[in-house]
Amino acid sequence: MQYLFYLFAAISVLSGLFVVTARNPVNSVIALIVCFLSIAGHYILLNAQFLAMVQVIVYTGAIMVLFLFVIMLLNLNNSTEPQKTLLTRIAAVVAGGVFLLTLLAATRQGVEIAAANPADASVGLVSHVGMALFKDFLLPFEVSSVLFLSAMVGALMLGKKEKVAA
Amino acid sequence: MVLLALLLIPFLTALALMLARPTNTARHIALGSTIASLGLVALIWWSYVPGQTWVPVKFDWAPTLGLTFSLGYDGVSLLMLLLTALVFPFIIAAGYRQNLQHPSMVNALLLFTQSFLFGVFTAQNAFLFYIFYELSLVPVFFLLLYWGGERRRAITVRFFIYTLLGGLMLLFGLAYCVTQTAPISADFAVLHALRIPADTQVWLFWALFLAFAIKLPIFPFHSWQPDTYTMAPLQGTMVLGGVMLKMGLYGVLKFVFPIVPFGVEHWRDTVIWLSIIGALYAGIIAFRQQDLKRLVAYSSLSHVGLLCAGLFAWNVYGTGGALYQSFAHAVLVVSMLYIVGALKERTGTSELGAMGGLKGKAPRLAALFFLVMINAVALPLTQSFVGEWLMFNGLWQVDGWMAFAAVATIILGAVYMLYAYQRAMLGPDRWKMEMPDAGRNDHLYLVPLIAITLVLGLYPAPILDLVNGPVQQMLSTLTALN
Amino acid sequence: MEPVVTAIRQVPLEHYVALSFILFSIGLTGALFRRNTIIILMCLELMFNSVNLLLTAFSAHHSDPGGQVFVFFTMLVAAAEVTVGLAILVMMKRNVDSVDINQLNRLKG
Amino acid sequence: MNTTILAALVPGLPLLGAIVIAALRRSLKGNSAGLLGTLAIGSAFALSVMLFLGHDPAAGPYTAHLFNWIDIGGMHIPFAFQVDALSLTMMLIVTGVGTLIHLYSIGYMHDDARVSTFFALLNLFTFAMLLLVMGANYAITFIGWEGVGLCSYLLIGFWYTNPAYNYAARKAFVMNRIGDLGFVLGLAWLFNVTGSLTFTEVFDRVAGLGPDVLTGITLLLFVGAIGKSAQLPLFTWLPDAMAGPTPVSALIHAATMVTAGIYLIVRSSVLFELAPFTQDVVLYTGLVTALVAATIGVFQNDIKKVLAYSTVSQLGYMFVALGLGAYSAGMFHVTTHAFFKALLFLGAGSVIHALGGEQDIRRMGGLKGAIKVTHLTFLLGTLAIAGIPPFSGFFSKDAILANAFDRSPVLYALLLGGALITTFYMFRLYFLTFWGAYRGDKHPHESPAVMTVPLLVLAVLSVVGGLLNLPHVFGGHEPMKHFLAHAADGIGAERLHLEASTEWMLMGLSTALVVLVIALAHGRFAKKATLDPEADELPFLPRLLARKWYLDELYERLFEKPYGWLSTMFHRVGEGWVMVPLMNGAGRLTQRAGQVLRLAQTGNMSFYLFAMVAGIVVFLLMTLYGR
Amino acid sequence: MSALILTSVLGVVLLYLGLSGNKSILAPTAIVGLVAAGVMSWTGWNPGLMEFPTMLKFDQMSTLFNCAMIAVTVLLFLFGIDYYRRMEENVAEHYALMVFSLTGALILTSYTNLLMLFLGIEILSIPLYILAGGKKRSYRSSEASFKYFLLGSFATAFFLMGIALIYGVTASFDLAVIGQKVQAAPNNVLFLLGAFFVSIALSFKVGAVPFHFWSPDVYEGAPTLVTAFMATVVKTAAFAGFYRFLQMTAMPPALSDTLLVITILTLFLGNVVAMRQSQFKRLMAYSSIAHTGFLLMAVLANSAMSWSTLFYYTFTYALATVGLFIVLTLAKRAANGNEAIVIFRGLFRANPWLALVTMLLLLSLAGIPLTAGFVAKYQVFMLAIGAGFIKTAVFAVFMALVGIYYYVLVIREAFTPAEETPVLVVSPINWLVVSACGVAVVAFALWPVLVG
Repeated sequence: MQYLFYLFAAISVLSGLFVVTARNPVNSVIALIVCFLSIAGHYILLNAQFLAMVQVIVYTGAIMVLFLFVIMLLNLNNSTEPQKTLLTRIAAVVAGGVFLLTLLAATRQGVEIAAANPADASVGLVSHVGMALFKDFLLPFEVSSVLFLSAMVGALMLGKKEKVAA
Repeated sequence: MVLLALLLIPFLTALALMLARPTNTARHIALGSTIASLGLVALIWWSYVPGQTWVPVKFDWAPTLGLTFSLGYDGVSLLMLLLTALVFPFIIAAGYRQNLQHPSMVNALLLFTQSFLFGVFTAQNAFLFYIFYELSLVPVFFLLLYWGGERRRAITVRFFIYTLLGGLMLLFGLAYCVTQTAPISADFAVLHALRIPADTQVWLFWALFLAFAIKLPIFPFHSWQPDTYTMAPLQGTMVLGGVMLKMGLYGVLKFVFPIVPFGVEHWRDTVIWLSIIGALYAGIIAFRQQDLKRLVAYSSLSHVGLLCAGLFAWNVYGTGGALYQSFAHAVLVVSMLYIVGALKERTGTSELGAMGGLKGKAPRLAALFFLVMINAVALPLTQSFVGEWLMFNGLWQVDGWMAFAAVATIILGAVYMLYAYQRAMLGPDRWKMEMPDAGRNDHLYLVPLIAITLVLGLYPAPILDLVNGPVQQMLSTLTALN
Repeated sequence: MEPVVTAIRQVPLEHYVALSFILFSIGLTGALFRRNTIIILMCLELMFNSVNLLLTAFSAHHSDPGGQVFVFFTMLVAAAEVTVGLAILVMMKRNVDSVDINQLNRLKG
Repeated sequence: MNTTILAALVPGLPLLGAIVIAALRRSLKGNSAGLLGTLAIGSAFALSVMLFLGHDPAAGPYTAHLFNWIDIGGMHIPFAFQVDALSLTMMLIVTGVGTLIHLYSIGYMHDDARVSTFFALLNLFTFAMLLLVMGANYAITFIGWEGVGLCSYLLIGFWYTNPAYNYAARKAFVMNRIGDLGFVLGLAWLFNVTGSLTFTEVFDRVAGLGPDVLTGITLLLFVGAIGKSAQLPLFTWLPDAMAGPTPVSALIHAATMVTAGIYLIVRSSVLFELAPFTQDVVLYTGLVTALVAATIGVFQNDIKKVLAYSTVSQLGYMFVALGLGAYSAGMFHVTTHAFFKALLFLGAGSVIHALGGEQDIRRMGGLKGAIKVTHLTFLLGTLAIAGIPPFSGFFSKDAILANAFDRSPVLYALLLGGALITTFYMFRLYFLTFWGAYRGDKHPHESPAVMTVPLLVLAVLSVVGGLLNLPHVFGGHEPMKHFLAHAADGIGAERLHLEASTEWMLMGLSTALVVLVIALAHGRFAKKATLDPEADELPFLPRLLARKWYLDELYERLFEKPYGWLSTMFHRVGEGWVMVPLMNGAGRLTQRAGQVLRLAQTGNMSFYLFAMVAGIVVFLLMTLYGR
Repeated sequence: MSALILTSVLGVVLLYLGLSGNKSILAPTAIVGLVAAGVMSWTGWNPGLMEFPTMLKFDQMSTLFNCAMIAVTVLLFLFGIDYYRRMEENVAEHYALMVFSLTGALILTSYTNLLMLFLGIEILSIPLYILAGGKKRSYRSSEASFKYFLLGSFATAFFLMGIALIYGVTASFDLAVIGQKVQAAPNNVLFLLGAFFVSIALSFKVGAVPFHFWSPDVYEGAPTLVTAFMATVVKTAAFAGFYRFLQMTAMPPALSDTLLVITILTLFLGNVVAMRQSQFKRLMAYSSIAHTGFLLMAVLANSAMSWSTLFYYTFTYALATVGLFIVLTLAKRAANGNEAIVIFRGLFRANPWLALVTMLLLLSLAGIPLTAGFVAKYQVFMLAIGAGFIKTAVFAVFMALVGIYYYVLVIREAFTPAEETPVLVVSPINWLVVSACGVAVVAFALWPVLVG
């Protein structure tokens, strides 16, 4: 089983790298979709079936399509977009690399965390997540409606064309 | 209640002036108000029992901050009140000749300052003191900004910022002291009973003292002073030099000595030497000043250096002398600046080089100038002499060389004062135009001031008695501490 | 269900943490690396996902559903943010006629 | 009348006079101001005489306590007067000579527009001088000390339209102030060690003090005396002080104020007796000053300048006496000097008056016929100062010389040399002024009676003043010495032991030499009137003397110029380059920092992102490994 | 809880009212609703609603903060009556979005669960991203909006990473549980990382250096009303959130050190750069960064008094800021849209009262006695000294001085006569609001007891 993990890990890292390096935005989107799918694979490995589903539906299905849509809308699908200077790009890689190294170094000793609950493979199942969501996390669930509402209103407001070009 | 009234009389008058803005009667009203204040202070003085601290007004304001609204006075406060009350009518009266624009506003600002100064000198709570201390800056700021001379915009801000540097350090020091109290209180009585560790006092000293060092100012914190004094309108300079710098003196007595005695012990020599160096430095500079007002600024700097040195001598002569001298200095600054104004009014300049030979046209003015000047050079039987004499004795008890350097300043004083007098008044009469001699108003103004100078020089007991008790008491508690 | 649990346990937790860090760093680097704002947004999504992965891994480790619920909320918020972000992007494209991040420098100093 | 009130009235009347005259100065016409002033001083003199007559020397000093002046902590300084032999002597001199000079001034200042002011100041001066000599403690003495300085300043610069006079006035004040520095410090020290400034208390308490402390204190007091009594190195103000009206020179710069230093030391004789080192310093300072001033006097052409240098020189003699511990001899010389020097100045004034303001002796001559009374009195004064017996100067100077001989013959020889030079220049002055042919162009006329009467009175005093302290060899009892001995223990401790034959010999020698010198002067100036050219044209040595040993130039180079330069530099460099730039620089630095940091806000979002990441990395490292 | 619900519903109501096309009833409705919410919040009125103690806890602190934020919003809406008069479209959306944002702010003051913190921040921020771009055809507005959004999202990523790590250590999002777990096992490096990331993200929200870059640009680009909202309500909420986070999850000392460094940087940069600003809105942005420094000091002092100090400071700061932004708008209109500091010149001639109030407000920001800003600063100093940050406090003193400098420059402009006295048109409501701010700033100084 763990080989699958490393496979998915490799896929997600490689596709992630491709997202960053691809010249054409469309390619980036495709790579990101691959990456998200591999992450969905991880979810399945972790027995988080509900999340895997949502991942596929929401991310790859909705969000990425939205990205693709906007790229098409704004006509950005050419591969000749201007790039940053080499120095900036090196600096970016160095910054990211140092950041990663620091994090890895900090956790090098291993993360000895005692599991809080006895092992239970069923936590990721829809029913369990649902119970948690509507019992313990009812309030956030309700509150998030405000978030959506405002996002919706905002998107509409911004996206709407002005009535008159006064 | 009397103290509240003392604060409120100028404050409300100022408010009324600001709202009603009478143009013709503004000065009369302001003068009336200051005279009423003077009467009130005289009343307080009359009923004062020497050696007492009297706190008639006290109520909680913001207990969480340690702030109580408590007003009171002891001998030293009373001295300061007295000099504020005494000097302000003259400051207001100086406005009759200055003819600044918008007299109601000028007088309102001056009265606000007076009110805040009364607050400073009666506050029995360190926080309250601080509030009044900073507030007194605000009206002065506007006075300078609107009625100042050349480059007033830059100089005013510089003055404000520099002074506030000290103010904020004081706030910091105050906050530090208050956090050491339990339950939290900023009453002077509580703070004075604090026992702060000696090594803390060593740095806390500067936090508390810096504000006053700048306010006074002593060398090397003086760089704001000459420009500001020169640029400020005459009345503003009078307020700054006559009264406001006394806040520094008073503050040292209220904050520095009792709260950080070990700090004072540690830094005393440094401060005294700085002060004396400043006094010599300013005294030497004053000699070659061309502008009479700037000369007065440097001379004030020199006097104040001596004042601060005497204060830090930390014995009854030095400290008492400094307090006495602060009174003398207030009278001196006001009368001296009035002369500057009178000369400028007549010649249209304050450049010494452009004057000369005025005595021929205005002998009475020259005589008044001279009488004012002998106070400046601390001739015996003037007020200044008593103060300086005591300070020299106080300094001698600390260190003979300090006394030596301090006494040297009076030589410098004689040099620049006489030189200035000579350049302004003496020499051949070369004024073609007619020029009025000192008139009734000038006499009304200067003669009382000179009389105060001479009377208190001959009989200083009323003021010394005020000072003696509190200073001795403070010193004895300090000695007990060591 | 037992094999699943053992399967999960076979991969050490550190590896999940490391993977998540790597993905996060890739996203971060990408955000610094690119000029195209859309790609930068995508990199941000990648960062979110790495966190989601981490949360899920911890959730599985602790056998606590809370983490997964949180991931769910993260996805919701990410969706909302993307919506808003893309709307802003579109508006910006209308005003600026570019999605180049370097073009946005009128406000400065 | 109560002695206290009497004592208070003595300085009180001149003060009152000053105030009244000053207040009424515009309504006082003609001589009324002068008369008022003279009346005030005259009454003070009368009261002094009453005090003198009522004083019992054996009973010790009488203290007239008025009120507490400064009273704080352990410092109790009463405003009190002390009436004893010493102060009475000085009071009599001050008020007596003062009255005469006031009277004289009525005539002298008759035409001046500001005559009222003049008399007010003169009265004020007398008040201050009386405070000086009557004070029962050092503080009151100091009030008078500074007060006379102030009046001196005002009177020197009385004719204020002349810048040179103003400069002279300023110089006098500042030099006095330098001396006062020592005085004040000495007092501070004295107070610190004895806890009092009242004479009687101080003298009771000093016995236990260490010699170093006493030497220090006395040296500081002596510095004060140097300033006021115009000794080296602070004497240059006195000749310049002749800028003032001549009565002022007579009163202040000859008879009274300049002797304040002598008075101070005599008053402090108890202290000085305990500080032998200081006594030596006093002695040698006096000696050098006496000689230097005398040499300068030889080449002066201004009638008043000659007298001024002679004053300096005579003061030097007095200090020599004090340095030798011969306090009464010093005081005796103070007294006689007050008589004959006042006389000489007033005589000079009369000459100047007669010639309408001319002061250069090269433009005088042959006046003995024109102004007879002046001539006669001036001659008497000259004889007195030259030390011809039996004039007063002879006795007082001889007392000093005798004391000097007692110490060392060399000292005696030097002092005698000085006396001879004095004789020489005084007679040069006398002959050039009154003998020979008239070289001026104005018509000389004798002064009015109001001026000549004081001259005559002073002349009489100059002649008979020696009787005040007639030594034993002449059958006298040295009454002044015994009188003064009651004032303080120090004065009584004199120790002159000369054989009568030695005294006779010394007197004979000095008299003979003086007569010789007079003859020399007669030959050189009476007949041919050898006139000195301007100083610049003289050969080196005389030029050096005529130019006052170049002391003025030296002081100017050494102190005045550098001081002005220092003032300018402090202002330009200290303030302009350091203090203000420091303050502005702090502000500007902050602003510069703001300007630089502002650049970070590039507006470029990539940079923002990058900065955020960089910040995160740095802080992350700090958090993980910073502790 | 009822207040929270009411504000959520209020937003929706406003949206519906917007459909009706009647602009004039929007602000009154919003204000009435907010006042009701304020009253509910103050009285704790909660008729039979469910409580979620693991998610939200309305204690004394949150009640005070909530009321304050609602009050400030009311003031802003009063100003909005005049401000939005010229705007034709989307007015309802603006009001609604602000109300939604306020809802997020209310959550931030009272959360007890990291999830609520997350949601609160997002609900607070997302409407602001949109509002910053409220002037749809303005380049600057778009730029501000996008910068805010992108940097905000970036910070959110770190925030999430932090929460994930904390969760990994403690297996819970509940602050109380986290606190217990951490105390049981301190020095866990993952927890340190988690707390660090969350702190960084919150530092971003409050605008601490070096995560402040968004704020000057966004403050300048956003519509003035929105800027005012951001500088006041949003900042208050972010600080309340920050404080709760650090308070309930015992802060590791290493993190405290780092935050202290951030504080010092913030104090320095904010004040020093503000000196060099000529645009008033940017000046306010930098000064807001500077105030962040002071507030961070109070947060870090982490004593029992911290929250009341924070509350007093943020509230009075908000009052002063609101007043100043209104004055700015008025002056700006008189100066044809210019936003430089110079437009204040001649204010005293034009309208003495307004100039006086402006002075009071600026003095309060500067921290001069008898204004609330002074009391606030004093409290912060007391806290910092009490916590042992002596050197930091001394540094803060110097920075406060720099701060005074640039405020005084503005005062000086206001009281310098202009060549051409500007003509200010002040509507009665604006006058009232500005005056209220000025009076409040003094009143709170005179009676500090009122607020803490």
